[in-house]
Amino acid sequence: MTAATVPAAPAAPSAPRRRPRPAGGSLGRYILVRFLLIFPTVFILVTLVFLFMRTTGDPITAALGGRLPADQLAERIHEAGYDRPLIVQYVEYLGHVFTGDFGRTLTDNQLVTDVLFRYGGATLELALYALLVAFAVGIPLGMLAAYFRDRWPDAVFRVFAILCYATPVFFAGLVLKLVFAVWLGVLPSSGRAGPRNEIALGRLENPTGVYLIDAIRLGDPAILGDVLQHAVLPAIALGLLTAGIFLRLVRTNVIGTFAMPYVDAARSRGVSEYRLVRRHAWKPALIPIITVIGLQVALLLGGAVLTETTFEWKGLGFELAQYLQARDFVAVQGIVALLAVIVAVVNFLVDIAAALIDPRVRY
Amino acid sequence: MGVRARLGRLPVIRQVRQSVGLQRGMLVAGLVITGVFAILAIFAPLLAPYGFNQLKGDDGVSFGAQDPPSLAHPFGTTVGGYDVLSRVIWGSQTAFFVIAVAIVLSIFAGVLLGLVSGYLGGWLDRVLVVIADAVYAFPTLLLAIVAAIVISHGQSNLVGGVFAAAISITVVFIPQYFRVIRAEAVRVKAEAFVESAKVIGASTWRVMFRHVLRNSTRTLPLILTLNASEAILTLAALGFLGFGIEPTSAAEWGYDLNRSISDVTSGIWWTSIFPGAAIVLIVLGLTLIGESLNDLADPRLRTRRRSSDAAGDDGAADDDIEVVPGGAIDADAPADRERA
Amino acid sequence: MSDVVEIRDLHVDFATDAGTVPAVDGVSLSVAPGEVLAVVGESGSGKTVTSRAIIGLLPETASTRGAILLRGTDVVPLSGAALRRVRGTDAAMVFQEPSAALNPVYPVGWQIAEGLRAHRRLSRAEARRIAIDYLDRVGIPEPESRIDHYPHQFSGGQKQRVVIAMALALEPELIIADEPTTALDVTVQAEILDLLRRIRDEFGTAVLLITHNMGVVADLADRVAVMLDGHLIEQGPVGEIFAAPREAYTRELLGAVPRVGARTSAQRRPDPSPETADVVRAQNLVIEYPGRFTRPAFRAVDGVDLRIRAGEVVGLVGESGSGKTTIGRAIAGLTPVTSGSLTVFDHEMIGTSERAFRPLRSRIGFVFQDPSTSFNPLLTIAQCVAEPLVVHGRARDPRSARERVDELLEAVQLPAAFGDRYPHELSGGQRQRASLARALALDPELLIADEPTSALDVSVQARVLELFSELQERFGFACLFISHDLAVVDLLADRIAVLYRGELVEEGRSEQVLQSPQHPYTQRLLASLPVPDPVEQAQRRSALAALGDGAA
Amino acid sequence: TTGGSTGGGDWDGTILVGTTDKVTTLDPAGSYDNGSLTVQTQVFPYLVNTDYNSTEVVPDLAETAEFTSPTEYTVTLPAGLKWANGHDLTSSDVKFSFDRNIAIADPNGASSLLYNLDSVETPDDTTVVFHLKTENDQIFPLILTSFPGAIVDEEVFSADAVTPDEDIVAANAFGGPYMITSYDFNNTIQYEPNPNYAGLLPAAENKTVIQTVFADSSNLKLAVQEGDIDVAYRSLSPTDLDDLAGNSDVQVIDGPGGEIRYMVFNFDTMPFGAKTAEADPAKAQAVRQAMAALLDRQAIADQVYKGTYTPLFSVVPDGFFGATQPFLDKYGDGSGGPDADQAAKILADAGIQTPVSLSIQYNSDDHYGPSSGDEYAMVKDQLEADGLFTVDLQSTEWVQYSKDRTTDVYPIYQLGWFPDYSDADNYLSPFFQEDNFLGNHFSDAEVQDLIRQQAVETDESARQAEIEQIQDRMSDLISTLPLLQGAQVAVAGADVNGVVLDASFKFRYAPVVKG
Ligand SMILES: Nc1ncnc2c1ncn2[C@@H]1O[C@H](COP(=O)(O)OP(=O)(O)OP(=O)(O)O)[C@@H](O)[C@H]1O
Ligand SMILES: Nc1ncnc2c1ncn2[C@@H]1O[C@H](COP(=O)(O)OP(=O)(O)OP(=O)(O)O)[C@@H](O)[C@H]1O
Ligand SMILES: [Mg+2]
Ligand SMILES: [Mg+2]
Repeated sequence: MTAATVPAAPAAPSAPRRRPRPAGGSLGRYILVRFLLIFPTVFILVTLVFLFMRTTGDPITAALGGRLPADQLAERIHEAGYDRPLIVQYVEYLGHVFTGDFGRTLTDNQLVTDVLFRYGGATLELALYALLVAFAVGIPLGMLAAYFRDRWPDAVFRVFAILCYATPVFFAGLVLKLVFAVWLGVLPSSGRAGPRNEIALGRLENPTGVYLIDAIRLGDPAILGDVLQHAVLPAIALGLLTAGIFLRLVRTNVIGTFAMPYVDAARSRGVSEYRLVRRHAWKPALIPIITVIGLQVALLLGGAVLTETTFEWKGLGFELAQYLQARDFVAVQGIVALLAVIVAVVNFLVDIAAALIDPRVRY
Repeated sequence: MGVRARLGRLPVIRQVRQSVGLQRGMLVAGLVITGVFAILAIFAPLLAPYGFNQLKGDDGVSFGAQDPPSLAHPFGTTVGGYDVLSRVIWGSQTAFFVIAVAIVLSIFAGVLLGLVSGYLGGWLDRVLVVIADAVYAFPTLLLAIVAAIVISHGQSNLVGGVFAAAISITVVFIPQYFRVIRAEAVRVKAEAFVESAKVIGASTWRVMFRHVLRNSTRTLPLILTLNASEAILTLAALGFLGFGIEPTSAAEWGYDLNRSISDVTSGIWWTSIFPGAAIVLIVLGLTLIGESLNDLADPRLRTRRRSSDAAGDDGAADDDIEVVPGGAIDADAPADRERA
Repeated sequence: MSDVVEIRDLHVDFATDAGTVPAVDGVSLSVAPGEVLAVVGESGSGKTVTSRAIIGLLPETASTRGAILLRGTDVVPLSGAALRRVRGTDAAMVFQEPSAALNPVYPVGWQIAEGLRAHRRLSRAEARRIAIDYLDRVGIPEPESRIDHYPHQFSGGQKQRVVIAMALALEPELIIADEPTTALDVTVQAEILDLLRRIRDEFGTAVLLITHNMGVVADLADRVAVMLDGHLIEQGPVGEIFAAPREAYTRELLGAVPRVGARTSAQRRPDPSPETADVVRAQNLVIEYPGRFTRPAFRAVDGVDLRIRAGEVVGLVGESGSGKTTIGRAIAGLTPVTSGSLTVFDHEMIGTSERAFRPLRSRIGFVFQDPSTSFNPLLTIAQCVAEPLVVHGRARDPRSARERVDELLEAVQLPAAFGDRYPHELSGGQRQRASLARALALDPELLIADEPTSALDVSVQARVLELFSELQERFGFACLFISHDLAVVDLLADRIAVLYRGELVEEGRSEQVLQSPQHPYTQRLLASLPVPDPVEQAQRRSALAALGDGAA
Repeated sequence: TTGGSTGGGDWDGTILVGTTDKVTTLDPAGSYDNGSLTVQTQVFPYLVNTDYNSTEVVPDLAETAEFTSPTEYTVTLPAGLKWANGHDLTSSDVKFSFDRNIAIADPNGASSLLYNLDSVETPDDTTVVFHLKTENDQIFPLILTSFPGAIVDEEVFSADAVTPDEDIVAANAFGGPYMITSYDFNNTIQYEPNPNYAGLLPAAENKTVIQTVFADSSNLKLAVQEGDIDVAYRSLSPTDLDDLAGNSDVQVIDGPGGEIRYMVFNFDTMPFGAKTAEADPAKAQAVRQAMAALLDRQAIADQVYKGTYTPLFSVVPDGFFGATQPFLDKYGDGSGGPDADQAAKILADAGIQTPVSLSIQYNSDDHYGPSSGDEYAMVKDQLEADGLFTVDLQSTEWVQYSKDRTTDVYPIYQLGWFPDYSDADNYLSPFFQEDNFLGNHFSDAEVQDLIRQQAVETDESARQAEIEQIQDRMSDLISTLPLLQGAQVAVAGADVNGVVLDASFKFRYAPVVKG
C-alpha cells in the first residue's frame, strides 16, 4: 500500500485515449521492489519507537522509583548504561539487531525472541479466529446489502455494520462477558484454556503457541473443546469489529463494480443478474477488499491489545501494553519490530495477491 | 448568487438537500444523534445534575459508590462514587473537546505536509511517504499509547490531560490527512487548471495555495466526520487502557469503562452500559454522517430518486462532485482502518 | 420485409437531483434487416439513451414510455429472464470505450463464451471453438492463443474488434454500435468501419450506428436519423440527407464539419519573409519521460526539427501518443527537454530553470484541450482571466483588472456579465472561449493550443475555430496548433507538421502536405479520414484499400 | 523437563492458585517484587524464617542462627542437605548466594537490602558466618527471611549474571518445599513437593499446585467464583471482594497486611516550606496537622476500598511490633472522624489565612491500584469540605512521577509501601533516616537517633518504647501523613483449607488442601 505502487489516477474520460504503458516490469521485479520496501518501514518504526521510549524513562525507575532513594536509583541507572547519549545506545541497539540478537527483556530477563514466539502464536490465533468471524459475517451480508441496495435490508445491514465498528472492542467484550459469562454462565470469561489444560498444553514438546493446533496434537477432545470455548467470546468481540468494516467495504465495492461499463456490457449479452454479481462484480470488487484486508491487519493488532486485555488472552498486544508501562524498551522494540514486520509482510502478500487477481497490475 | 444558493453550497447542508430516501434518512439520523451530543456537550453545566467530579450532593451527603439507578441518580453511581448520568453528559464535552483539538491539529499538520509533499514531489515526498506509510501501517492504538506516554510527561490538569490525549490522537491522524491530501494534490496538480496557472507564470506558492490547496480539500469534511468518530474510539481506548484523562480533570467514558471492569463481573451493569452506550451512539451518529457524505460524494453510491424538491441547485453540485470519484474512493481508506 | 426493430413514440425521462429530465421525447424509427441506420446529433441529444432503451439497459432512474418492437415483441414491458433472452440474441451492443466494456480480470475468450452459454447449451470446448472462430472473423491474428489473453494485452483497435466479436458471436439480428470509433485513431477507425461494413454484408446484420462524426456516417450508413434535444427531427437515405437536408439544423450540422481542402489557395497566406524571427526553434529535439524504478526512460519525442516563425500558424498532427502534447508542453516549459536544442524566444530550454523562464511566460499563451478542467472550479471566470495580469504585475488584484477582462471577454464574443459566473456555469464552447481570453490576456507573441476543440461538438467546434482564426488575424500571434484531425488543422495552419511515434515524418506548407503527401504515413492518415460526403467517401475508401498496408 | 502424567484423573489433589502478580524472574538476585517473591518462597530454601502466624525469626533451613558476636551472625546447617536435583546443599551454596547477589547488583534486584553485610565466611560445610558492618543489627535476620535471603544452587546459577528461568527449571535447582515441574512464563507454573526439603515448615500437604497468572483482577474473580481455580491471592478489586463476600461457594480469608498508603510532604515546597517565599516551619507544620485533622480515613476505606483497607493512624501499621495509633488520639474527633474546628484552630493559632491552597499529586496509571483516583478525589473533597483548604489535584504517569517526586516537583504527593521484611523498622529507616528514599527534605536529629538505636536494641521492651517514641514524634512532625493500611485477602473455594495469611506476608502453598 505504499504510494509508489498506487497507479496513477485514470485520465478523465473525455481525455484522448492514452496508449497502454509500454510493456515491461515483470511481476518478479514488482515483488522484489515491494519486498524491499518492508525494510525501511520496519526500520522507521523501530527508530521511532526507540526515540519515543527512551524519552519516556527507563525500566529501573519504572520498577523501583517508589522504593529507592534518588541517588541509589541514579546509580543503578548509570550502571545499566541508560544515562549514556541516546545515539550511542541506538547504534548499540541497531548493532545487536543486525547480528540477530534481540537481547533479553530488561524487566523479566526473558529472551525477546522467546517472548515474540510465545505470544505471537496467541495473537495470530486470535487474529485468525477474528478474521474467520469477519469473513463469515461481513462478506455475505455485504453482498446482500449491495443486492438490496437502498431497500430496507440494506439499511438494516448497514446500521449493523456501523454498530459493529462503533462499539469499542473492550465495550463489546464487557457486554459479551456480562451476558455470556456472568448472567448466563455458558462460556468462560477469560484465558485461552482452563488452568489444567494450560499445563497440559504447556507440557507439549515444541508447542506452537497456537492452542488449536496444540490441542489437536494432544488428541484430547475435552481439551480441544475447552480451547474452542475459550476462543468464542474474544473471536466475536474482535471479529465483529472487522466484520462491520468488511460488510461496508464489500457493499461499496460490489455496488461500485456493478456500475462499471463491462457489467452493462455483460448484461447486454444476456448474462443473468446472479452471474453478474458472482462473476463480474465480485472478482474486481475483491481487489480493493483484499488491499483493505492488508490494512485490517494493523487494525486487528490494535484491537487485539484491547481484546487480549479484556479476555486475558495472553498475546503480543497484551504483553506490549505491559512492557510499555514497565518501560522495557528492549521488549517493546522487539515486539514493535515484529508487529511492523507482520504488517509489512501481510501488506506485501496482499499486494502480491491483488496483482495475481488483477492481471493489469504489473510494475 | 443568492444567500440561499450560497447556503446550499455549504458542506452538509448541501448534501442534506441532495440526498433522498434512505440516504437522507441515515444522514439526518446521524445529524440528529450528533446534534444531541453536541447540545449535551455545550450545555453540560446546565443539563448535568452534578459536576463530573462531584462526590456529594449539596446537602453534604456523599452519593455512595455503585448505587443502582434511583431517582436521585437515574443511571446510578460509579465505583468512585460519581453520578453516572453526570459523567456521561460531561463526557460528551470532553469528547468534543478532544475531537476538536485532535482534528484541528492534525488537519493543519497533515494538510500542510500532504500539500507540500504531493505538489513538490521529489525526495522530500518520497521520504515523507515512506514515513507516513510506515506509521500508517502500524496499529494506531499502540502509536497513540506511546505518544500518550511521551506527551503526558508533565502534569495532567484539565487542559494538559485533554491536550495529551488529543495530541496522541493527532500523531495517529497526521499520516491519514497527509495521505489523503497528498493523493489529492498529486491528482489536482495534473489537472489542466494547475498547468494553466503554471504556464501563466504563477509562482509555486501561488499555485500551491491558490489553486491546489483549495481544490484538494473537498474530501476533508467527509474524512473529518469519519476521523471524529475514530478520535472518540481512540480516546476511549486510551482511557480504557489507563493512558487517558483522569476523572478529576474531566469526565471520560473510556476511563469510566475501565473502572467498571470489575463491576461487570459482579453483575453491576449500569456503570459500564451507559458510558459504553454513549460511545457507541456518538460514534454511530458521526459515522452515519460520514458514510452518508461519502456515499453522496461518490456518484456510484449516490441514490437518485424521482423527487420534485432539491431544486435550486441547477445540477451544479452534480458536476462539482463528479470530479471526485478518485477522492471518494480514497477516503474509504482512512475510514476503514483503525477502529480499536 | 419486416423491420428488425421498430421504435414507436419513445419517451425516456430521468430522475435527477435537479428533478425530472426528459432525455428522449417521442422518437420513432425503424431499422430493416441488413441496413445501417446512423443516428446523428450533438452531445446530449438522446442518441445513447434511445439505443440503450432497445435492450432495456437504462439505469433504474429512467422511466420509459412507448413501444420498442424487437422482431415483433415489445421489449419495453419486459424484465427479468424474458428481457435477458432478448439481449444479445435479438440485439447486441458495441460500446464506445472498448477498454471499459471488457472486464479486466477475465480473458477475452471467457467473456465471449459467457455470452454464448447464457443463451445456448454449449460445452466449454464448443463455446471456445466458436469464440476462436469469431475472433478470427473480426481479424484478430492468432486467435487460438489470443483467446486466453486479458483485455489489457490488446491494442485499442483490437479491443474494439473483440467487443464486436462478442456481439457477433450471438448472431444477433441487430447490432447497436454506440460511437464505436470515437476513442480510436483515424487509421484504426477506418479498419473498424471496414469491419462493420463486412459484417453487414456477410451476415446481413442490421446495424444501428450512433455517431457524431459525419464522415463516419457518409462512410457506412444507408439511412440517417438526426436527433436534437431528444427529438428525431429528420431521417432519410444517406445520399438525400447529405445532398439536400431539409432541416436547418441538419444543414448547420453538415456545414460545421471541417473538410480537408476547404480553404482555397486564395484564402491562404503567403509564407512570411525569410527574415522573420523564429519564435520557436527545435533542433534534433529529444524528450524522454523518466522510467520508474529500474524501468528505462520512455522516449516520447525523438529527434524533431521544427520552427515557428513570428505570426505563423503551425499545425501539429499525428495520432494518439505520437508526442504532440509533449512538444507543446516542452515549449511552454512544462516538460523538461532531454537533449537536442529547443529555443523559445531565443531562450534555450535545456537546463533552464523555472525562475529564468518565468519572465518569458508573459509572451506565451496556452489553450488546453479540455475546457472544463482548465479552469479552477473555485474561481469565477473573471478571476481566472485576470490571473495572468495579476501574476505579471499588470494589475494589483482581479478586481482592478476587471476592465481589461471585460475587453478580453468581448474579444472572444462573451458577454462581460459571464465574468461573474463560475466555470461550471458555462457551456463547453463558452468555456473554451474564456480559455482563449485568458491565453490572450497578456498579448502573447506565441499561442500553444493543444487540441482546443476536440472535446466540443462539431457545430461548437466550428464556431470556436472561426473565432480562433479571427483573433489570430487580429493579434498576429504565432501559433502551434495541435490536433489529431487533419481537417481542423487545415482550416487554420499555414504549415503542417506530421508526427509519427515521436518522429517528425513530414513538414511543409499546408496545401502541399495535404495535397501531395510524401510520407506513406501521411498518405494513410489522409486516406483514413472519412469525408462527410457519401459519394466522395466511397472513392476514398477504394483509394485507402489500394494503399493496402493499412490493416493491422 | 517434562514429566509427570497428564492423565485426566490425576488432578484430584491439585490446588489451583490464581494471582495477578507478575513474576519478574525466578532468580532471587534479579527481582524485588511480590510476584517473584511468592514463587521464590515456595521453591527456594531460606536460612531463617517465620513460622505460620508468628513474627519471630526462627531457623528454617538452618539448625541454629544467632549472633555470635556483635558483628557476627552465625548459621549452622544440618549435614547432608540436598537440592531437589540431588546436588549437595552446603555452606558454600549459601556464601555463593549472597556473594552473587551483591556482585550482580541487578537493577531489578534487592541487593541493596544487604547494605549491612560485610562478608560471608564458611569455616566448614555446615557453618556460615555473616560479618556485619554495624553491631547488633536486629534487622539483619529479618532481611534473611526476605528478598535476598533465598539460597540457590551454585552448580546451576551463574555467579555474575541473572540466570534465565528456563535454565533454573531445566536444572531443577530448587530446595524449598516445592519444585517447579512445569513453567510457562507468566502464565502457569506447576509445583510438586520437593522430596529433599528439610526445613522448618511442615512438608507440603498437597500433591500438586498450579499457579496461574491473571492480567486482570476481574477475570481472577470470575475464575474463583466459577471454581476454575481454588484460591485467588492478590489482588482482587474491592468491588470483586464485596461481591464475593456474599457468595457461599467461596470463603474470603483475611490476614494482617503490611501495605500502607500515605501522603508525603515536601518540606521545601509545601505551603510555607523552606524554599517558598513565606517560609515558616511552624506554619508548614500547622498545615500538615490541620490536614490530618480533616481526614476521614474510614469513609475512604469504606467507600473506595469496601473495607479491604483499614484506616492507618501511625507511620507503623497496626499489628507490627510496637505499633501505636498517635494520629487517632491527636487529630480529628478522637474516633477517626474529622474535626473541622480543630483544624481551623490549628491554622488560626499558627496565624495562617484560610483557605490554604494545596497542590496534591497522585499516580495515574495503577501503580498503586486503580482506585487511587477515587481515593484522592475523596481526600480533596474532605480537605475542601470546610473551606479551610482548596486543593489542586493532579496526576502523573508513574515513571515521570517517580522522577518528579524526588526533584521537588510535587509539594504533597501520594505514595504507598509494601514491606521488604515484616518489622516496624521497615516503616521507619527507609522513611525518616538521613538518606531516605522520600527525599522530602525532612530531617530530625532526634528521630534519626531513635531509629538507629532501635535497630541495634537487643532488649525487646526498650526497643518497643523507642519505636513508640518515634511514632509519637512523627505524628507531630508529620513528614508523611498515613492514610490506609491494606489487609491481605485471599478468596478460596468453600472446600479449601489451610490458607494462612500472616504477618510474614508470604502466602505459602504447602498447607493448602481441598476437601
Ligand atoms: N443516467 C442518467 N441520468 C440522468 N440523465 C441522463 C442519464 N443518462 C443520460 N442522461 C441525459 O439524457 C440526455 C441524453 O443523453 P444521451 O447519453 O442519450 O446523449 P447522446 O446523444 O448519446 O450524447 P453524446 O454524444 O454526448 O454521447 C442528456 O441530456 C443526458 O444528460
Ligand atoms: N508523464 C508521462 N510519463 C511517461 N510517459 C508519458 C507521459 N506523458 C505522456 N507519455 C507518453 O509519451 C507519449 C507521447 O505522449 P503525448 O501526450 O505527447 O501524445 P499525444 O500525441 O499528445 O497523444 P494524444 O493525441 O493522445 O493526446 C505517449 O506514448 C505517452 O504514453
Ligand atoms: Mg452517447
Ligand atoms: Mg495530447
